[in-house]
Amino acid sequence: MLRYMARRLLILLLSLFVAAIVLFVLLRLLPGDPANALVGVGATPEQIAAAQAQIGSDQPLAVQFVTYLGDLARFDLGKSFVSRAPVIEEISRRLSVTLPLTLAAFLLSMLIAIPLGILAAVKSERWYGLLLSVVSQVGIAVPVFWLGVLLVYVFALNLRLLPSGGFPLRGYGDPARAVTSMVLPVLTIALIMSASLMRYVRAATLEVLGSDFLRTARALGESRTGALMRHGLRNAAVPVISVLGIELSTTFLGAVVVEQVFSLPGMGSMLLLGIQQRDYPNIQGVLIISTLLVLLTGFLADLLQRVLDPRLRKEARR
Amino acid sequence: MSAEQTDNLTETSGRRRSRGNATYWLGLLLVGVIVLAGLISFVWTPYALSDMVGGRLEAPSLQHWAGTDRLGRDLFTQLMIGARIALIVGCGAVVIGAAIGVTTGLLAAFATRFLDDALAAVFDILIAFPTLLIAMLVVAAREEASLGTAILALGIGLSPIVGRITRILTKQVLGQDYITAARVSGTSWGAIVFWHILPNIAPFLGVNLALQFGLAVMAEASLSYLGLGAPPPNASWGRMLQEAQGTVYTAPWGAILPGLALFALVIGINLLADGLRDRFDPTKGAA
Amino acid sequence: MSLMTVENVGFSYGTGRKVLEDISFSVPKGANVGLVGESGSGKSTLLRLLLGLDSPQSGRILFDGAPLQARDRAYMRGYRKRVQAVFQDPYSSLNPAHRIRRIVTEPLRSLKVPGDHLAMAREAITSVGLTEDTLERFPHQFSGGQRQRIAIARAIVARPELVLADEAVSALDLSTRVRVVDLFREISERMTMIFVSHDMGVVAALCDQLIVLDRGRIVEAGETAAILRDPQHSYTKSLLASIPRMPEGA
Amino acid sequence: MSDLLTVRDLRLSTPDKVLVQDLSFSIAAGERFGLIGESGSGKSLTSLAVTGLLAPGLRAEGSVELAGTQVIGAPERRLVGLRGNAVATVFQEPLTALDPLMPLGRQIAGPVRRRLKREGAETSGAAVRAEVMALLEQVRMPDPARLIGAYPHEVSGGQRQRVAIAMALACRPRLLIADEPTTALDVTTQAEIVRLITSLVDELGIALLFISHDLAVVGQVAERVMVMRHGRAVESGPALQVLTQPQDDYTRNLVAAARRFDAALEGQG
Repeated sequence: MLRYMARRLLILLLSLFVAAIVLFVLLRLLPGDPANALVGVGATPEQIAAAQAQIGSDQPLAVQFVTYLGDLARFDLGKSFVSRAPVIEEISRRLSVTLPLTLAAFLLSMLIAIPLGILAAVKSERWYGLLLSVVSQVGIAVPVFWLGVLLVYVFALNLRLLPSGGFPLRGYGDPARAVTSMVLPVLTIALIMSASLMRYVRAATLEVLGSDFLRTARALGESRTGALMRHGLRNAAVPVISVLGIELSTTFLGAVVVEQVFSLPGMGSMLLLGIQQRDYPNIQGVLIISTLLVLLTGFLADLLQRVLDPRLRKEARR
Repeated sequence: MSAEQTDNLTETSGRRRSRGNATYWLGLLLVGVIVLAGLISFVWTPYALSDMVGGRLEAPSLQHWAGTDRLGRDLFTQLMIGARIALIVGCGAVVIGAAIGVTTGLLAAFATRFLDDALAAVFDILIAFPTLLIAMLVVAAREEASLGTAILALGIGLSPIVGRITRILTKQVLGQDYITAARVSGTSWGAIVFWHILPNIAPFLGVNLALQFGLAVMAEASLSYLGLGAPPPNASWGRMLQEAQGTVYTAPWGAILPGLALFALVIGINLLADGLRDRFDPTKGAA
Repeated sequence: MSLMTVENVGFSYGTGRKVLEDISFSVPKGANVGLVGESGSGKSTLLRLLLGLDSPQSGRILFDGAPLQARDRAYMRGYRKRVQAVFQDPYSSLNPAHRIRRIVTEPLRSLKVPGDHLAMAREAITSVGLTEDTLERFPHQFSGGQRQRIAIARAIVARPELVLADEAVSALDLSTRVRVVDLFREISERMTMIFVSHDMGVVAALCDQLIVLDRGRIVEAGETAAILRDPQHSYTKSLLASIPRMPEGA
Repeated sequence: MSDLLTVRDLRLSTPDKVLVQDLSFSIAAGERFGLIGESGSGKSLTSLAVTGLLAPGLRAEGSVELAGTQVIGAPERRLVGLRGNAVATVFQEPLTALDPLMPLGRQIAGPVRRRLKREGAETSGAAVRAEVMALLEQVRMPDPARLIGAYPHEVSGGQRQRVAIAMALACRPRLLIADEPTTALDVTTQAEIVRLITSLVDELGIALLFISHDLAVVGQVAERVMVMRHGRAVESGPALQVLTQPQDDYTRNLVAAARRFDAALEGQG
């Protein structure tokens, strides 16, 4: 297991390295010199030259590449073209919005989807089991921003229970407002996410319910529920975990839309702003950190699956 | 040879099959209505797209079936054009996504173990990046937003999903005895791909591509919502929603209707795909 | 005159345990050889080597006096014309998307055999006991035994000299199995055959010669009748003793 | 009626198709009964109907009386009480019939604990463990101490089937159903498992319902047999009589086919 973890971590670092190279190449392939974006339209050649010297884009590509990797290794993501603030500071400020948002939505969606998904599978022949699977089918077709706007319309504008958007300037220094402003965004993401998660939980549970080993347990006197608890959950968990990992990643990276609906200053809006302002260091920083999080999530999901499933452990040994 | 008859025992009861058929027809109806609206928009719309033909934020009425926006433009016209754009972007993105995805997926399935592992890992990592995010980056890389950029961006965004499913399906077919039998019959790999693999993965791939179409339409709306989609004079449900968001309290229909249209198209496609999957399922005896 | 000769062949997947070790035997022209072994004996791997789907890591395989060149396309085309195969699973060995006509004529097309392919397919399909209208239907319309007959028609349509069969009757019900074994028996009178199976009874009913494999090695080989009468190796003895027999009449 | 199991006019059907009909047979306590049939004969469905484990889409009619309880139409709660107590089943494929994620010892411990509770005996960890070890000895498992911690994929097919038998015996049932228990195994392993099952049911006085497509194997195990085809019984009677002097055409055909391979083995092919 330890050897596997070490190998997996090595692959993770390697993937991150490859991702960094790909990003470097992509950003250099973009049309125009980033210095142009820095100084804006109508700048004099001298201003452009100064800007080039400032960000190092006058250097040969090889030199730029080495500097870039060296900076990355020291976790230096450079400075924003627009605000001139270090990218890493901006990211950590915005992570403090997006990370709690994503994690809260993720936990909430598990709380909703896992019990309901199992129920939908166990009672798939009853009307409420059917209804649950219809609801989840409907749920995955709901556009995230639409749900967000509808929730705002109902809870913020009509019932006036919660703020319609924004995040306190003082951040968590104003805890009550910070938390209330998170409620609707979390709900929006969690509802959409639980719809698709429920489908996977239902499918995995149905698969286990049809399995030979569950039939064996029942044939030897275990009740249906007892057999499901004793053998089913663990077996259903294995495929669901990899889905959970992907859901967590896509939710984190897809938070951009919800952040936009609720004007939250998160990672997604930082990326969107970066794209609009051609702020390359910010784009690059967001992508590197996101990739790292995606890879880490995948790593954790793999590890968890291996803990649950001895067959995977055997494959790793080979 | 009556003793050789085999009973294929499926647990599907008649009731379940008819339920599957009902959802299939519902899906067909929803998609059909939107496709029709999109097609009609080429020859007729109630008003011109950007003409200010009514008062501001008018509620739905006989003159303006879906009301008007804050500049007094007809929303039903925008919805119809929006359907057209959604369908064009969805189809274009699926074609591009399939072209890239099927090629790389087949490549991975046939490659040496090392290349296959590497490509599989790339698919797995890229799948964790939502289609929307990949599309955003492609838009960022192109200098200006246009319909073509949006299609290209979403197509690239879809390709890892298609690649992954193609690889898995191909590997399943490659494990079948009829592939070995074809090799023993002297059939070349090219002919095996064309005659044995593609016909057998096509039904499943087709169903999957239908689902990807829904995903692409959804991502296009998100892209437009974020202001990175096809620019005016193209109408897009995503941008309509974004524009109506500020006035949702006074004129909720402006935000509700485009979202509803998008929802109907996506769920229609999903139902249709489910129905098709049931029809193609070889265990149910249909070929 | 030996048609197929295997000399000291060894094989293993990846870096794992040896699947086959030091396998040597020869198949005379016109012979009907049974390769018997339980799961893990390496019999299926050996068959893949004989079909040129994999290459042995040590030793060599001679076909008609010349080495089998699995990587030489031109050579393999000639080889495939002369060597065909029938596989185990009647459900997965026929492409479900094709008509039987297409399936049976595939070797003719792929190997560019001259002549009227449809006429040859008709002849092959009737010679396995099916009617000509079979050709216009799809695999899912047939039972397991009928499908296996179709697979046999495909194997013999190009008139090969050697047919290899991999557990070709194991998936069939008893009453069907008897009839398909009879069909194989009939075919073996026209060409050389290597029949791989775990079922000693089937091989005994079908093959004149017998090779017994255990864990990647040949433990016994010779005339079928002689081995059945007087098995030498302890594995063959226990194998024969384990086979359940019908009770004798009271 | 002293019969442990009585099946009368059993009919199993889906909405589109009748799978089993007009089926009647009975098994006395301690008797070894064989059910012979090729694929699609409905023999496995019959065994599932006896334990009330049919898939939800299947409709069962007629009467199945097991240890004095009517199975057909019985509520699930009563069936749970019956399974394990009156009847236990060993299935065909031991790899999928065991939970892949649970060590073998714990899988056997499940039914052991249920039975101890039922009998009002002590259910401490030590008592259960001792019983598990005793069962593994009983099914002649080599090196039981090691196998307790092993997972199904880590042991051979024959050993997996021994574990499945141990689990069934752990229930101390009055009827053991063995549904093609040796079909997935090699011949040499098959012979061992067949011997094991016959000697154990005799030793413990358990009735056996042995289901197989293999006439010779059934002949070794059963005292009485029934032959099924397309969901109907075509012939039944003492095993020796049916297998040596079959009356029905279909059975005659089957017996002749089996005898042909036997004869080939004797060098008379």
